[in-house]
Order: sequence, then C-alpha cells, then structure tokens
Amino acid sequence: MNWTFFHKLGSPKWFYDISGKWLPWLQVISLVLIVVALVWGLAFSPSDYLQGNSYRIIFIHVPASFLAQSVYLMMATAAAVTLIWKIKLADMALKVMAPIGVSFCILSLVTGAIWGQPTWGTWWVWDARLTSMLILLFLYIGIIALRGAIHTTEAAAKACAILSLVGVVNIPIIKFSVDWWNTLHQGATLKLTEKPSMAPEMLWPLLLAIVGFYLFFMMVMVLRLRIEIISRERKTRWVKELVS
Amino acid sequence: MYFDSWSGFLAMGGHGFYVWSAYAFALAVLAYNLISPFMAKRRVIEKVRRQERLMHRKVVVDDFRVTTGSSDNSGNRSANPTLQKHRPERQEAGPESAKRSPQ
Amino acid sequence: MSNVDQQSMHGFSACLALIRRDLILAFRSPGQTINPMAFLLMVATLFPLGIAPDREVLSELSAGIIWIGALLAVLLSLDSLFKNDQDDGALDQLLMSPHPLPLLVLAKVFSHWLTSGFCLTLMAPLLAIMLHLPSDAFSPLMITLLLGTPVLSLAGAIGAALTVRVQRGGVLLTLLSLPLYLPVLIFATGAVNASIQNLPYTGHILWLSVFLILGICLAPLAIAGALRVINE
Amino acid sequence: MLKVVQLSCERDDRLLFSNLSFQLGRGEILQIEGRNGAGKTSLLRIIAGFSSSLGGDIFWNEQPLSTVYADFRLDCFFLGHKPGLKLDLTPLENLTWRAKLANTIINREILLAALDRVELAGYEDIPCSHLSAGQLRRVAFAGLVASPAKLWILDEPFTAIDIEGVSWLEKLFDEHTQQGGMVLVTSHQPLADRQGKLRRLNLEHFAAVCRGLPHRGLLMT
Repeated sequence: MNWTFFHKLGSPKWFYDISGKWLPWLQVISLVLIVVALVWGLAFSPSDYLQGNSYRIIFIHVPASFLAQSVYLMMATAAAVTLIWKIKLADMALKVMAPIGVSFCILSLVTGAIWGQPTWGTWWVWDARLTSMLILLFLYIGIIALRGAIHTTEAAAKACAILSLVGVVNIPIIKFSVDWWNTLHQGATLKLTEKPSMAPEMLWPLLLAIVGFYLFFMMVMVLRLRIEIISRERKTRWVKELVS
Repeated sequence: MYFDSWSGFLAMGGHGFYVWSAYAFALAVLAYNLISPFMAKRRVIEKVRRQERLMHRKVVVDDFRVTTGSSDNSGNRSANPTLQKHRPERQEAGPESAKRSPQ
Repeated sequence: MSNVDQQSMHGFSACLALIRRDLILAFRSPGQTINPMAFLLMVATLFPLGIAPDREVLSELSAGIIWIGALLAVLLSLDSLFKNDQDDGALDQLLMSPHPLPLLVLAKVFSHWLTSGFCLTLMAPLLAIMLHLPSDAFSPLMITLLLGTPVLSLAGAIGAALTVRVQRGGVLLTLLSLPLYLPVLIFATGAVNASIQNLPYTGHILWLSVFLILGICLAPLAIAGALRVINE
Repeated sequence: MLKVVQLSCERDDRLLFSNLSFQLGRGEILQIEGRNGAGKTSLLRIIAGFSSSLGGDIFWNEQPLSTVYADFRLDCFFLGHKPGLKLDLTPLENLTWRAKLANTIINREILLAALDRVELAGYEDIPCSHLSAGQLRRVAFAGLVASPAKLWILDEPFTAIDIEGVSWLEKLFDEHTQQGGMVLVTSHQPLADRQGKLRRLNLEHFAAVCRGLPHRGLLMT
C-alpha cells in the first residue's frame, strides 16, 4: 500500500503552504457569519414568552458549549493519529487546540452562569449540563498542565495523546453519572436550551452562530498551527528562508 | 428590528445587564483567541532570527580561529553562554548531513 | 537462540513476585501505608470541627466525608507508586521484562491497592461511628469502598505513570486523576445515601462494579502505554 | 545476533547521531565510545527498546526487533546507570524478584553461588541500604552472572568500581563471549582486548553536521 500520499498529507511544509492560500477566506467568512448571527439574534429575533430577553445569551452559550465538547473530541482524534501513525502535524494540532478549547469551555461556563441568574435567581446552579462542562474544563486543564510539565517534545506529545484518549473514554461516563446524579437530587429543572422546538426565527440565528463559531475555531487553529510549525521546524531550511 | 427604540434595545426588557455582560465576555474570549496567535508569531520569529544570528556568528568565529591558527579558544572568550554551548560541535566539512529517507 | 514457545512463560509467577516484593517493601517501611490512614482520620475529624458536631448534620454528611477523605488519601499515596521504581532503576527492569507490561502493571496497582485502598476500607467503620452514620448504612459503605477504591488506584495510576518523570508532579497527578474519580464518588455516596433513606441501592453497586471491570480492562493498557512513552 | 542499520536518534530537536550501522555477532564485545552527550546512553536505550529512534532499523536474529520483542528480552540483560535494586530489600530478595521478572528459573543455590562469585558471599541477607555503591554494583553483576541472557547491554558498568573490579569484569566478559555470548558496553576507559574479540565504535563519527538540515522527516520518534 503506498502511503506516501497519506504521509505527504501530514507534512508540515505542505500544510503551511496549503493553509496560506485559503486562510484569508476562512477569516472573512467566519467573522461575517458571527456578526450576522449575533446581530440577528440580538436585535431581530423575538423575545421568549417565559424568559423575556435573557434567552438571547443562547446565541453564544450553545455554540460555545458545542465547540468546547467537539474540540475535545477533535483533540482525541489528533491524539489517536499521533499515537498510531506518529505524524508530527497531529501532535502540533493537539498542542494548539487545547488553549482554544479551554477558552470556549470557560466562555460556556460563564455565559451559563450569567444566564442562570435571571432564570433561577442564583449565579451558579449544579445543573447537569453546567456540571459536566465544569468537569470538561478540568480535563482541559489536565492536558494543558501535562503539556507544560514535560519538556522533551516527543514525550510530551505522546503523554498528552494518552491523557486525551483516557479523557475521551471518560466523557460519556462522566456525562451519564452527572445526569443521573442531577435527576436524583433536583428533579427536572428548566432545561437551559430548548430542543429544536424553538421558533424558526430563534433557531436560524442560533444555527448561523454555531457555524460561525466553528469556522472561527478552525481559523484560529490554523493560525496557531502555522506558528507552531515554524517554531518546531525552525532548524529546517524552508523555515529559515521563510523567516529571513 | 424587534425593539421599538434604541434605549429599549439596550435595556433588553430589564435583562440588559446579563445579556450585555455575557456578550462582553464572549467578545473578550474571541478577541483573545484572535490576538494570541499574532503575539506568539512575533515571539517565534524572533527566536528563529536569534538562532540564525547565532549560527552566523559561530561560523564567523570558526573562520577567524582557523585563519589566525590560534589553537586555544582564548581568542573569543565571549560571555555569551549559548555560544559556549555551540562550540563543541565541530564544523568540519564532513559528509553533508544524512539524506533522511521518510519511512 | 531459544525462542518463546520452547521456554514457558511464567507471567503469573512474575506478577506474584512483584506483589510479594511490594508487600515486603510496604512492611519494611510502613510509612507508605500508615500515612494515608492517619490522613483519612484527620480529614474526618476536621468536618465536625468545621461544620457542626451534632448528630443530624453529621449523619447526613458522613458518607460524603468518608468517601472524599478516602479519595484524597489514595491520591496522596499514588505519587510514590512509580516514582520509587524510577528513582532506583527498578522501572527499567519492569520495562525490560519479556512478560506483557499491562499484566505487570496490574500486579503493581493491585499491591498498591492492598497497601492503601484496602486499609482505608478496614478503617471506615471506625469513622462511620465517629460521624454518626446510621447503622444500616454500614454495609453499603463497606461494599462501595471495597468496589470503589481499586478503581481509584487504577485511574490514579494512569496519572502517576504520566507524571513519573515530572519533578514536583504531585499536584499535577491530582489534576489528572480527579476527573476520573467523579463517577465513582457519585455512585458510591449515592448508594450510601440511598440506604440511609432505606431505598434500594443495588443499582449503584452494580454500576460501581461496571466501573471496576472497565478499570481493570482498560486502565493497565493506558498505564503501560504511558510508562513506555514517558521513558524516552 | 544483533544488527543495527542506518539508525538515527534525536533528543529535544537535536540530532545526536545518524546513519549508524553496526553488527554484533556471537562471542563479540562492542565498546561504544564518545564524549558526554554524544548519545551513548540514548543508543543503548533505543536498542533495549525503552525509547524509539528517529529512523533506521534494528534486527535480532535477522528479524525486525519490533516483531520479536519477547524473544529479544528473554535473551537480553540491561544494566543502566542506576543499579535497579530496592534499598530496603536484601540482595537475595532483589535478585529473586529481578530473575522472576526476567522469567529466568532460579533457586537459592544459584543466587548464593552468583553472590559468591562477586565476593559478596556473607551479604545475602543484609538490606541493600547498608551496602556501598560499589557493592550495590556487584550485586547487580551477580544478577548478570545468574542470568542466562546471551546479550549483555551495560551502560557505564565501570563507574564506582575499583581496579581489580575492572579486571574481574573484563574476565567475566571474556568468559561470556567464549560461551557464545555478546556484550554491548559503553565506558570511557578503553577495555583490554584479550582475545581479539573487542571492537570499538566512536559515536562522534556519526554525529550529524547540524547546519540547516535539508528537510527533517515527517515522522516523529
């Protein structure tokens, strides 16, 4: 089986050139989408009959929560690629995705807490979703701390890969046990996000915001990945020519 | 526009404080994500340039030592620690570095 | 050259030798086992001083106090699990062994559980009395501790393996292991509280045993992987 | 028979050595030389299977090492910088758990005979914490004597060893090579080449010229 194509796919230099081409497009589209979605959600969609206008926080809380969880899953796949095929680019992606993921996890927690205040009258509620998001934050912090603690790049790469795989195995377990624990103690509280039964003029800005946030994430990841490539390949000739 | 007036839009039916604080924090997170790559870029570029200067200066020092034939290294007792670290790697012509064949 | 099948592999006796070695070490320097137990005792006495000594409050909190204390005590004792072997070179011999590493690691975690989790379980009734735990909640407490503490050792050993070469890796170890402890804590305290309100708690016990079996199957693979990787 | 082909090793983004190839046949001793930091220990740890190399292959009995690991470890004895002994245990207990771990069949007599050979006859039940560094090294050598491994991988075995200890060890190497064994050893002092079986390899000849590597491989270690 000729693997050269697959390995070419993983070559940092190839990725650097390709991403250079379609990065500007990604930047423009993601920022436009986010602005349109938030303006639409804030100004034009109607207010909720029950929660009034405080529900408009949904347009940033839901995308941030989705992003926090899917970034962790992306990190787990990058970890699997690092361990199985030992492609350097995958480890660089793993190292780069962690800070972005943790920033959106914190954003989701903060917006969830702010939203909880008008809805339940307290800043922090041990709601199942918020609690499992908090535990996801712990998993993120674990990976970033481990990356910082081990200095040799090869060992740090594989250790973080193993930790994120162990973490991803635990996410369903944690979600299940937190949900079970939550229903045991509090009964069904008002769910933060209604299911798609939302009115269409509320649903469309939300979907737009979600797509905008994902594109924004990809743009930031590519930006950081390019810098990580330069820093890791600083000894190679193409980086020296690039920089000087 | 759902709200009748600009001030109504700001007040958000009494929930203005929560909505705008949430959006302000979101703006901060998005801005952080946008700005940090550019700061990191400057740091890395600086590091690569410094490594280049070091490599360049070392070659000059080696040529100087060879031309003046000064055997001991007293000639360039520079206080720069990174230079000291580089000195043991001899720069003899030797075979160009190994052609690496990717698996 | 002899090859593998001619020479029979005594994997099990290697594990027994490893467990025997660790138990002898534990008896020769009992600090490793006594400290976590003393720590649990102290933590259990902090709560009545900190919150309230009267019976109703304590009996409600006692399950949580004992379990959280046991969890933190196991975390304390995990730091030296692989570090001692790393410092005197025994870890290299472990990695050089022809026997499968996950099996040897399982033996090592089992001996660690014997010297930490198991002793804490033996101590739990004493604490339960101190904290006015209702008498019918004693048996679920013991069962959950017996099922739960091995999972704590297994999950914590993954963090221990990852931080074996990190100088002051103690705090990092807790950071890595705590998220893995939460399901066990939730179901264990859930079982004891359910028995206090005389509700059936067999469901919780079954889920704890699910976590135990999952831990026994998956954790050694992760630990062995981490040890091999860390030794660059 | 151990064969290494085109081995290259990288530590912390610094290429230690590349294009290293050598063979170690039955009854041969190979001494690895090189200044500190040339990668001697890294080379031994790669061959022993602890760490992975940037490129190149290692063959054991003409088969790639990655497929015959168990067989290789059955026939290999690794001695690192640290003696690998538990200080609270006695030499006898230490040698038993290490032998059991290496799947070698031993009993008390074999171990006592091995301890006797390293002149530690009376010390078998004294905790290792009472022994000196040199004596600890000799307990590790007793493990070496008692093990049936064909390939010995020894990392700087002569540290903390006095003069006649060194000659004793060289005698042990000769004995081992006569029985068809192989010794891979790193040390700074040149070994006495008694039977013409000794070969030396200096790692610095394989040190990479580190001016602008053309294009580093895609794969990490």
